[in-house]
Amino acid sequence: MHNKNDNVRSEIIRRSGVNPVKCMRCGKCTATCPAFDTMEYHPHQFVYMVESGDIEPLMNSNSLYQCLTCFACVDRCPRGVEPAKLVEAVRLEVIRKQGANHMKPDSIPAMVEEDLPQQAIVSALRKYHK
Amino acid sequence: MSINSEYKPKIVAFCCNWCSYAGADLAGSNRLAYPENVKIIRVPCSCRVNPMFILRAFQRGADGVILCGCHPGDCHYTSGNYYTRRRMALLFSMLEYLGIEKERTRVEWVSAAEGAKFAATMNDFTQTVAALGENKRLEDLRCKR
Amino acid sequence: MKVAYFPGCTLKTKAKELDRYARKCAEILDVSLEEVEDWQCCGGVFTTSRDEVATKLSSVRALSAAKKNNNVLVTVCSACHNVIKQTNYAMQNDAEFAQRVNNYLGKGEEYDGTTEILHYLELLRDKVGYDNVAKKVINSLAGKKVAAYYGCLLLRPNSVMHTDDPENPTIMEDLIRALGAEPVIYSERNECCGGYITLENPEFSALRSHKVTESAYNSGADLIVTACPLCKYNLEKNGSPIPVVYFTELMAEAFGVKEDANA
Amino acid sequence: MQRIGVFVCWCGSNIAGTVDVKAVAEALRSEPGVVFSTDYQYMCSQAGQEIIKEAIKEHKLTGVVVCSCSPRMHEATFRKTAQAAGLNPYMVEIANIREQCSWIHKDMETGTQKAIILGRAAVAKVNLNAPLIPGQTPVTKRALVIGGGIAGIQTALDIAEAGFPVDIVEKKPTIGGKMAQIDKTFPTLDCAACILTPKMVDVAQNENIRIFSYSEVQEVKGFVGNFNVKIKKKARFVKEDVCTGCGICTEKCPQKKVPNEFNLGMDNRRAVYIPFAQAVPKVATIDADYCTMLKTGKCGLCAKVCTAGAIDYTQKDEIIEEQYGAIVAATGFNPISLDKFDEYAYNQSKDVITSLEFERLTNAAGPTAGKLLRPSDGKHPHTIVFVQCVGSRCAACADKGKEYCSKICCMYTAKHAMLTRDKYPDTDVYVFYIDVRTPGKNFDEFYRRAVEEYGVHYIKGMVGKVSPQGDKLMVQASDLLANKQLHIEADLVVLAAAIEPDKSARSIATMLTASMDTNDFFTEAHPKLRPVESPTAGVFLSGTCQGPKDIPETVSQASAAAAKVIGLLAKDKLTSNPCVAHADELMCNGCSSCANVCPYGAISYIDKEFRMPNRTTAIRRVASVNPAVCQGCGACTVACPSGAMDLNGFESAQIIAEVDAICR
Repeated sequence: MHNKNDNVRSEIIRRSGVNPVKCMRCGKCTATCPAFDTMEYHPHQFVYMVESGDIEPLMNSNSLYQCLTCFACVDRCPRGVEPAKLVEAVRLEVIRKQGANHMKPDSIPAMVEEDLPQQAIVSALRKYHK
Repeated sequence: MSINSEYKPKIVAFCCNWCSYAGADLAGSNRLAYPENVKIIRVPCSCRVNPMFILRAFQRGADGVILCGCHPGDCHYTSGNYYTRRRMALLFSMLEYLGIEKERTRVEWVSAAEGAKFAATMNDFTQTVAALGENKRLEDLRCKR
Repeated sequence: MKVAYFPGCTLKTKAKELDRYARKCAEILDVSLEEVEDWQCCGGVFTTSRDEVATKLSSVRALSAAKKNNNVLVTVCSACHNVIKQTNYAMQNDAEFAQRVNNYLGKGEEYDGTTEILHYLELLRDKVGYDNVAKKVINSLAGKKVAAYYGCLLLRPNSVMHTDDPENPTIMEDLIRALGAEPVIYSERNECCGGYITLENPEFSALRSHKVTESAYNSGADLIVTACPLCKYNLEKNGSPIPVVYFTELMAEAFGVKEDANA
Repeated sequence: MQRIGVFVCWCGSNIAGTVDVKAVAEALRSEPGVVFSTDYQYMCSQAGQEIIKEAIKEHKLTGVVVCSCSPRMHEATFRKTAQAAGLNPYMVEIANIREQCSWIHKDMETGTQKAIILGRAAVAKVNLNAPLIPGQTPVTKRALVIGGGIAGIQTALDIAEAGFPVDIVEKKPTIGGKMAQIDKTFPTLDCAACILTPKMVDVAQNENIRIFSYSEVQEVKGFVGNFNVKIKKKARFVKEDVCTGCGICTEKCPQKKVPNEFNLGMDNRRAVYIPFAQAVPKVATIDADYCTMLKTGKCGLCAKVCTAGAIDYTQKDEIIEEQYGAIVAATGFNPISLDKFDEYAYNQSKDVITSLEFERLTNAAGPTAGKLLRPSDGKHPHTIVFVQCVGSRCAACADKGKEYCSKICCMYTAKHAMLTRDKYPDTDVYVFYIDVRTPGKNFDEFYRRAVEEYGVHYIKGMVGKVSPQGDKLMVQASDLLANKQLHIEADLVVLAAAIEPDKSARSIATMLTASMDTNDFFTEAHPKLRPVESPTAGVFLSGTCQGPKDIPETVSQASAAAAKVIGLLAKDKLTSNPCVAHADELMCNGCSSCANVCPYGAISYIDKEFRMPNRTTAIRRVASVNPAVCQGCGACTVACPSGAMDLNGFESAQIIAEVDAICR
């Protein structure tokens, strides 16, 4: 599979440490994902699309920001594929581009309620912002 | 023998009876050519090969020695090739210490079904050894006729 | 017993009870929690990417600082624990990453990955012992049905965390039992509450939290205990039918050091 | 000095096409020891062999070199030829000038030169050959079968049928194994008990078969043809030869709360029990862990009600020692523990069961008398979810599951799903699969019938989590073809747990010096060509102890193992390969290096008296190779630090002579 995404693909694989070829397409990640309903592309699709180099649609999808990093897919995958790490690696590919941050610090005050723990803000920024 | 374009290194190949020797037979029946300077010695198992045999070959003017056995886990005698792997790791590092280029020695796993691999391995090994030239360091000139 | 202690930022503001009672109970159990000097925020979540180095430095510094205190670092917030433990694992298992981190730290400050990182619950289970916890109980919580809520961060990824069986954990239930109360097992106890997604998709996190509180409530629990401020926030905000408290609060109550007034 | 004859074969034009055979014969004539050299069109033909025979006689040859095809082809032929002419067959060496020379080289000059060198090496070797005589050992004409499941039963029956005595050692109180627990068999759906129990009766009635039930193999010594085995017969506190199997004791025993392992703990049995009605031997056994009499000395009710007087509370474990010529391992399998897969809530809900438990729930002799009822509340389940590959094909979790495919689950799950729909058409049945693997006669047709005729919902996807909620089980799963996450409210969840070798297999393998793979399955002598033999001579493999198998495969392999055993026992003497290791006792210092690397345990140590200077003697420990056990790999020859070990037929001096000849 040689296409223009080959560089992005190998960068994502390197950064995540995930080998998508290990996937046996059982779908347990998708069966286990608590964020399934809010996602356009589901964990097994992430794995398959990275494997086949079809990464552009993933980069343009809001699914990148729906992953809860709960690691349920990582723990339950029978092949040790770790889909959550792939989601993160693709997301970094997007937000590392200049101005592509998913969440801007300025927009946060509007979202924050009085008793929201700092933890939520810090985590969200860590995940969505470079 | 001098190094010229016709230079043909002497290569001794030890092959285990069950996998690699059969692999060499398969290479033969499929007419897969490899250089004539490779001469095969049949042993029951790669673990029969005493490091002494390899030293002897170098002493007598061999330019390269290759040892072929069954793939790890497939040994006819269960574990012989594991012994081989460990023994040869030690021997080869000693040879390197003595100044014998490590490319002159090799262990390869060739199954009875891998005729093509056998031929390819021998071609590659011969080329590699040929590029190094004659083995002078270990050759015992008193043995020369 | 002296151990280094990493409270984390949320515990200094919104989750003061988690911190305060952790310290009080530790005192009762003869554990001296030595707060790491100049600790910095752990970052809230661990970035799984191997090339993210700067964001993990604060965790490495905290781990390094534990050397003064028996090489044991104790955390009580699930999120801090997860981040620091995963960072420690990366330092132990990813030589390239460790090298890059140590390049930042400068000479003489290199960290070798040898600190033992324990969650407060692990400290109780493995170092103090639940028998000794039970001995300090003054107000037995007998009759109380308590649902332990683990969420994700305390248990997963199990290959790194090794806290407990991630699908059928008992570490909090055993504590609840030691305090005299009755643990309630329910299926959502190790599922996500929605976490930080509450910031941008509150409806979704409400959905997740509902599932958790409903599952606990339907299993007959009077109370939910957790170790994570964000879990507590999500569950409470989304209308838990039963109270949600930190496990340290429950301990404090059993040890007779809980203050009545709302802190 | 040897008198060597060289015979160069043309192999028609196969060799003669690129090798100047006459030049080879001529060149080799001047090699040391060679007294005769010739060539012929087809050495392996009748006429060619005659040439060799005549030359041996005429020239009083002591050694023969045939330059021909691979020794793997005709070494045996030429050895026989030599033997017919009165020469020791091991005085023949082959120079492979076809596969290694004429077939791979195109140039006559090159081919001829190489053929001469190969011939030279063979001549150099023969110069050092010594006559070898194969050893002979007697064969004890009795076989031992370890394990009394369908594999062990079939092997024992076949061996007994051929007229040889067989002993079966079974650790449980009855033979029958897993098949006795199964309800129906795929793909024919005949009842397992109906086809198994007659075989069990055959075993009991066969005069050539002895059953040691409730017994374990404790020690194995010896080698092929001559194994000496100690069997521990555990005390069952019932005299086997007196008990009539009437079962009164099992009804009267007051200890009623013992989990019934035959029904996988889904109901209880008494402390004295007969596992099931068709048990063989049909003899009661007292479970010492639960019997009040054995624990406290108070009760004794079973002895009172036993009219035969079979109860004996003082019975002790008994050790039986017996000789065997061959041993068959038939130790079978078990489903893996599901403790580490609690996302499926196996430990949290009684209504999450394994497939083997499902078999018992649908078996007429099971805890529900064959009615499919939920273990929790005894209600009929209306929605059943089957999950395949639970712990199989699990690469990420060596501590949890197994990396291999368990092979039988796809078919038994199809069977369960089909039978459920057949008997209870009001039940919705879902099967979650990764792949449906049905290679086998009538297997795929069977699976398709489950889908097309019985309306089983097969869903490509996996279950992520099972959540018990009230009396329901919430199943969260994926449907990959629809790209959906499913939430099914189920009444019963059935897990197709991976299968693993029985835990006893490892210790048995150690006793037998038979090798195992990383999954604790026994390894075959050759995965393709010797699938029922272990690499250890005289040890054979039957059934799932070698790898996952269904019943027909198990039975075929069991019969194949029996055929191998019969072939062995039919011999009066065993002729062993004479190319075995031997130790030079004068050089051996008894260091054990050789014994440590020997994969067969062929080397032992003896104390030997040596003459020393000044008419004194000394006793030294020296290595001794059992030629019946040694397989001739040569690992010991290299391990020996003093060079005392050598290998017949491949002596160090011979190999060095070959090296020298090649490098000359």
